[in-house]
Amino acid sequence: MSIKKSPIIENLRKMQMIELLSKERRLDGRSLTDFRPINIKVGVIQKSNGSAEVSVGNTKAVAGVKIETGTPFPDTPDQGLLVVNAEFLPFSSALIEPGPPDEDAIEVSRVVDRGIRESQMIDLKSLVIEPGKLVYCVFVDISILNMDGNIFDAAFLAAVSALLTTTFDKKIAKEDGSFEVQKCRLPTRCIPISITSITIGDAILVDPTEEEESVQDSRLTLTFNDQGFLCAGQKGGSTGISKEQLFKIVEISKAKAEELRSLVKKVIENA
Amino acid sequence: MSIKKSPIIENLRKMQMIELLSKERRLDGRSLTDFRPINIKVGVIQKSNGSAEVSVGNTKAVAGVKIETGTPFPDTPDQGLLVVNAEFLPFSSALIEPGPPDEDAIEVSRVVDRGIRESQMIDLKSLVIEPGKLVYCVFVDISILNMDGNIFDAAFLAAVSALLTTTFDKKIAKEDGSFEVQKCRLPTRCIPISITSITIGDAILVDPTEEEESVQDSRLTLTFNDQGFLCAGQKGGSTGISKEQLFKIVEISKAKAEELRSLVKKVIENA
Amino acid sequence: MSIKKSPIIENLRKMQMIELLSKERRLDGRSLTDFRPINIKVGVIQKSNGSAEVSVGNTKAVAGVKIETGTPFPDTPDQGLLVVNAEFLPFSSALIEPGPPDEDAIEVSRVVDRGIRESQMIDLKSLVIEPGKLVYCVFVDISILNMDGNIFDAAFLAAVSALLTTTFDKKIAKEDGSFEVQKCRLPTRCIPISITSITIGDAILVDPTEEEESVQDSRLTLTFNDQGFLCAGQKGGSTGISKEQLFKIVEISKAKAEELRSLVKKVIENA
Amino acid sequence: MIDENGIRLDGRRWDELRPIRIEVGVIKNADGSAYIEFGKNKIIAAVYGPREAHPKHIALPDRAIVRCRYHMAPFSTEERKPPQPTRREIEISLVLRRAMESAIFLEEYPRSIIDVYVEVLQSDGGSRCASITAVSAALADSGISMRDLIVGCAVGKIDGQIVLDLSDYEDKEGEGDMPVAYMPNLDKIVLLQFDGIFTEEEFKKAIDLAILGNKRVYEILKKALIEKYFGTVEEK
Amino acid sequence: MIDENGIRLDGRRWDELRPIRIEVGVIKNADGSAYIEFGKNKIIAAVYGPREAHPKHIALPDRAIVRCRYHMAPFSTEERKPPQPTRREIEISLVLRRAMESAIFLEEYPRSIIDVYVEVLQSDGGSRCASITAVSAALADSGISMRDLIVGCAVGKIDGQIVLDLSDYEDKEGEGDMPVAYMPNLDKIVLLQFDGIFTEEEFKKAIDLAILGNKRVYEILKKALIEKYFGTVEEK
Amino acid sequence: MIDENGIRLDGRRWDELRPIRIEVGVIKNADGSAYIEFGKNKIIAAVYGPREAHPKHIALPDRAIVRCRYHMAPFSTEERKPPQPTRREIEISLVLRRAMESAIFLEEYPRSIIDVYVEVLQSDGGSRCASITAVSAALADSGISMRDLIVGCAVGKIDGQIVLDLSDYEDKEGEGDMPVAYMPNLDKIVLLQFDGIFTEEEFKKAIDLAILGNKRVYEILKKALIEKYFGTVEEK
Repeated sequence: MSIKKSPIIENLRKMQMIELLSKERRLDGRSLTDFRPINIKVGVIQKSNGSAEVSVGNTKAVAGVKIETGTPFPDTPDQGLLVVNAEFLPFSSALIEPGPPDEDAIEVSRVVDRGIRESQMIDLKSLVIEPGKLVYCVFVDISILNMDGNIFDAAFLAAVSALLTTTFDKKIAKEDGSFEVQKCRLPTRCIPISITSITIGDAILVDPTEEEESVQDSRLTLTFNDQGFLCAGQKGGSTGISKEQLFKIVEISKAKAEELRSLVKKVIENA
Repeated sequence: MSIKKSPIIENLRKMQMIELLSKERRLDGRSLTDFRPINIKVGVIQKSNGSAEVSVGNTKAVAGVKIETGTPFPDTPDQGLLVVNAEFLPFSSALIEPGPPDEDAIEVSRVVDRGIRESQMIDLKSLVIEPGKLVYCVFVDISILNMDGNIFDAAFLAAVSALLTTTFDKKIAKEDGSFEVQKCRLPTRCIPISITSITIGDAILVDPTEEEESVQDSRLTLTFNDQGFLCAGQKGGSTGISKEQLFKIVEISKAKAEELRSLVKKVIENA
Repeated sequence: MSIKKSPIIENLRKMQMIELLSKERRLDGRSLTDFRPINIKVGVIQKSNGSAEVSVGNTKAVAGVKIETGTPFPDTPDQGLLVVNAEFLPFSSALIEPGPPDEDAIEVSRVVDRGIRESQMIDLKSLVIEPGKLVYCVFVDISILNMDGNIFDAAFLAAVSALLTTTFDKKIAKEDGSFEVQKCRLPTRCIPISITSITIGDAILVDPTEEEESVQDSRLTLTFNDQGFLCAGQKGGSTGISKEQLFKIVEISKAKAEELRSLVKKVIENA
Repeated sequence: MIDENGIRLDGRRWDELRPIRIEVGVIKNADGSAYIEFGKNKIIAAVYGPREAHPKHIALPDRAIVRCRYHMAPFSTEERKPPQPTRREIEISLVLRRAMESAIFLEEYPRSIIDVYVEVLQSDGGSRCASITAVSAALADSGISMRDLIVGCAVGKIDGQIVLDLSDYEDKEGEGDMPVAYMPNLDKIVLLQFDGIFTEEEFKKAIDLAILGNKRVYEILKKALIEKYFGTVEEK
Repeated sequence: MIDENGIRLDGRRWDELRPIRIEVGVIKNADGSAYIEFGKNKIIAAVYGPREAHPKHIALPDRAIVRCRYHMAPFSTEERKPPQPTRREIEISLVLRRAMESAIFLEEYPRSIIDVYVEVLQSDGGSRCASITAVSAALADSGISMRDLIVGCAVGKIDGQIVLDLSDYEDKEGEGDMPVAYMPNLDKIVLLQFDGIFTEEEFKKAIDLAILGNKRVYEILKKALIEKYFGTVEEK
Repeated sequence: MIDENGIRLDGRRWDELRPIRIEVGVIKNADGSAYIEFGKNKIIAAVYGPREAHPKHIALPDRAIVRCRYHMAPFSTEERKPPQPTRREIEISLVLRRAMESAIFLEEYPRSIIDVYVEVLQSDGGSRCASITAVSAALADSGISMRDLIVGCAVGKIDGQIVLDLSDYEDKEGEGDMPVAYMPNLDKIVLLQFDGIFTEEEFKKAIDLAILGNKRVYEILKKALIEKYFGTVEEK
């Protein structure tokens, strides 16, 4: 996904954008801290245990959850497994080539994984059938359908919405030692939300478009749990960031996370 | 295996061939429905459980069968396994590069696999040692040694001839619960035969050479069982085919399959 | 690692070198049978079971041994496993690209493996926990840090020195059937030594530099056990060698192996 | 699988299609795209190109090259499918590409490449037929010149009877499956595969039925394209 | 993990670094290299370039491309690590590369490539931070123009307290880990990742502490570079 | 493995070769090819080239590049061998290539490439030696200029005795194996590998015996080439 940009055009566009930003305006008319319209549909893939299609502006992702049984890791015999995998579908952008996930797709997988894992959204300890031998494995597969910036938050919203609506056939041990299969909801504890912002000069822009990302200085993805605590973070971009700007982003993102969590809650309640 | 052909030469050759075809003649003097000389030698690889070397004109293939034990698929616990794998050896043509099988080799593997599987040639249910746990796995590996068109039928003949002469050490359960090892023939039920034809304009050519394939419109590989029923089929070529031409090919191929089956039978009886 | 050499410069350098060789001198002032300074440090990687860093002139290698449990091969149920793996780190030379080991790195792995295995340095039969089921697996991983010719001997010295200082937690069966874990030395029987020489015209040069290797005719790596018997050998280079020159190299190498073995012994005793 | 009244498990008669829904232009970044629901199949096809071939040496002087990737999402199947392409996916990519090559005027785009990507979000019986229909819609959406549209629909044999458009269950438990893709105006078959046991008569009957079914799919495809490009004032 | 006297398991106070040793110029063939011991971490970083980009089409007309491989030796971890790169190693390669790109004057080397290779011979907590410090020393050793040096050092949360520079055990058993890399003269953060649970206050405290720690690492790095290039007459 | 009369398990004496059969020109499409049966080994070698190097940047201005792939068919061994190349196959490809490079007049074919492919259809002891003999026949068949033909034949140590040309069983159960390839007219060894335990005397004896064996293989190879190119009027 390396892009050869003409340095002249790139600079011109950046100058124009910075001029707009000095007036706190963006090319698409949003305020600096506005998200683009967010659309969440759950239950779109009936063959999965849980699924969601999410669009954030023109960026579109679909996530599907599959729950299968497997062997736990030797060092966590009493925990189920969580596997997050993101693929940038080759039709999502003219710049994506088919093939195994590149470093950018791997970064998305790992950032989403950490956000879900560290917020302790899923109670992995409840996903054990036989300690050390057989546990449930929660596969979260995210396909990016169309790219227009801020892949992280679209992928994260899709993953979280899919998990919140996941059900599966759980083996329940009966008194006589046999098993009963019961349809259960995946046990979740909170709704983690990730918020991605970029900096261009002094300005902080929430939910950047691809065009904005192309002239970004720094990018920052922060994940918050229900209490508004930070549970994961990842800096991107090839320019340093000052402490002051960083703290400002934390403040803005914390507020945005509240907004998005309400939105997700409403969708889930109406599902 | 993408070939850069000069469009002018290609068209000239095609025009010449079509002129000949209008007189029902081919470049090598055959009639349209003649096969090239077929040669089948069985038992060529002593270390395998069954083997055959087949030439169809200058196209040459060798197949070797190995029978090993393995675990059945969860959804067919009472069946042995069949694995068909074709490799285009890099010396088989100036255009083949070493490396894992490309789409053309994979197509050959899968078409041969379907022909054998759907004709129910092998009684997979008889290849179970312990249901759900241990079964025999029949590996059919086909190496294409030299390419001159109609890879499909050479590969198929080699695979079928190898299977028809396959023997293996079978574990037979004895009354006292122990096992006895007995040399057995692989249980087969029929001799499936595949027939490949191409169309060039209105003409139908059976057993095409590489030169003929290079100007083909459609290609069709049809597999027949002993009763003359169709059990697998695959269209190739990047031109559409009419229903009438298709039905004509079925008629011709059915008759050719009878011919080739007699030939295979004779070879096996004399083996 | 294919190098495009200018044929003119290469020939000039070779002529200069041959002139020097005719006076039994080398570019760095050594006699033909001298090794460059050898430096061996053991115990450099505390997290491994055994380790050594070796430099031979500017060629530098580090080896680490890990002992884990695994399943024995079906045909040697009563033996532990030995796995040798060499990687040419991408910073070891301007010509190395990151990626899986190429043919040259695989050759080093396999030559070191054969030298250790055939000298019977490690008593693999003593590394069985439960015959046919559970054995110790000795992983010897060698990383080449810097390349200046004679990778083979640097890698071999590192591997052997690491193995000679390897300790591991061994399960000892107690009378009551339970297991006790005891810290043990890896049981070794001898100190195999490999000696690499090249020929340039009639001259034989022990421990070649990269510059010398670049104009070599033949290369020969010979491994000797404690009794001075040959236990493995590998010819390199793209020129044939005469019987007489070969026998001469055996003679020289046998003496050099004694020298290097004394050196290794001293290092191990002082470790 | 067919009851005494000739009704199949999902309530269809022998010559009925499952419900089909086609939406054109679903992927903003692509030059052309379409989404199809065909039974429980949910498939997106999208086209990039004609664009400059890269690497250059793969280009042909007199026509376009078509590349095709058919891929199934890990969550599209009953059991999770590992993301890397299987041999089945590679073969389907190949037969889809050939079908397209028979419809596109390749010689109008020398030295260029047309990339077609198919993603199966949910799979059901007949996914390659649904895919080629979606691809054809995506190609039309992209404005690439074609001899004809392509539509696809399978036939099969269950309980000894030739029926139209097998569901997943009918495919698995039945006696034969035959995916067919078809150019309706040129009356040509551009994709044909089958396995199972068919007599010569059954084969002919199957082909006839497939063509019938494909003509119906064609009407649905046409309607979707017209809706996209000319709107449907009256019906809305 | 912190006793009543505020002492951690390895004897350090909350704001103490583990011992650090940096040696510059350890790989003869490389254009620049450095070795760092940071706690039990033992890491080599080496630089080749700026050199001609190969294959040529990856070159950029106005600046250098940086490639980075972070790799762990199979013997560097408790359990043997298979040699092929994991997703974790690929991600760390990416964040290290971005940190470098923020420091190097890339536009001084148009059309060229800078290859940076990091090999972890022994791993401990904070290996990506130790790596970026080694990389920065290797880049300085190679003479490539930089805006500033980069240093790295993690902070974390154990027993509810923000502490400097987690060891392996503290990382695994603690409540949060936050690797930070920093350009001390430009006062900018160039690498930041974290996981765990931090309140906004804790986050700010952590960043402040990371900057403090990084300033100390910077002193050690400067000393190592001065020793290499100017010797240290008085101290020896 | 040797009885009191000095007879080996397969009836041979210590200095006897297994039966050898060589056929030249077996692969129609190749520029040169040969088939060898050497004991139970059944091996085909074929040559394409000299041809234009592709990709071009791998070409050398002053000589040809040789590429070699040694590969074993999945059915060639006792247990089925998975089709992808093993480390053993990669190493043998390398040593075969070096042997060829010592015989071919590479400088006669600047900027070009010579591809040599070896396929083992059935393997037995000494397959790399049989392979190099087949390769040499294939190169001769292709008309590529060579300094000398190459022949190969192994020696080994069983029951403490140096013997010629180990069978599979002797190789596995014996005390040492030494494949040797040789240019008979130039009297040079071009491939040498060994493992096992050899005293210096045994080593020398082994080399002498290998040369003796190779001279006999050479006679058989010469005869096969003469038969192919000049026929054998008298003997037939």
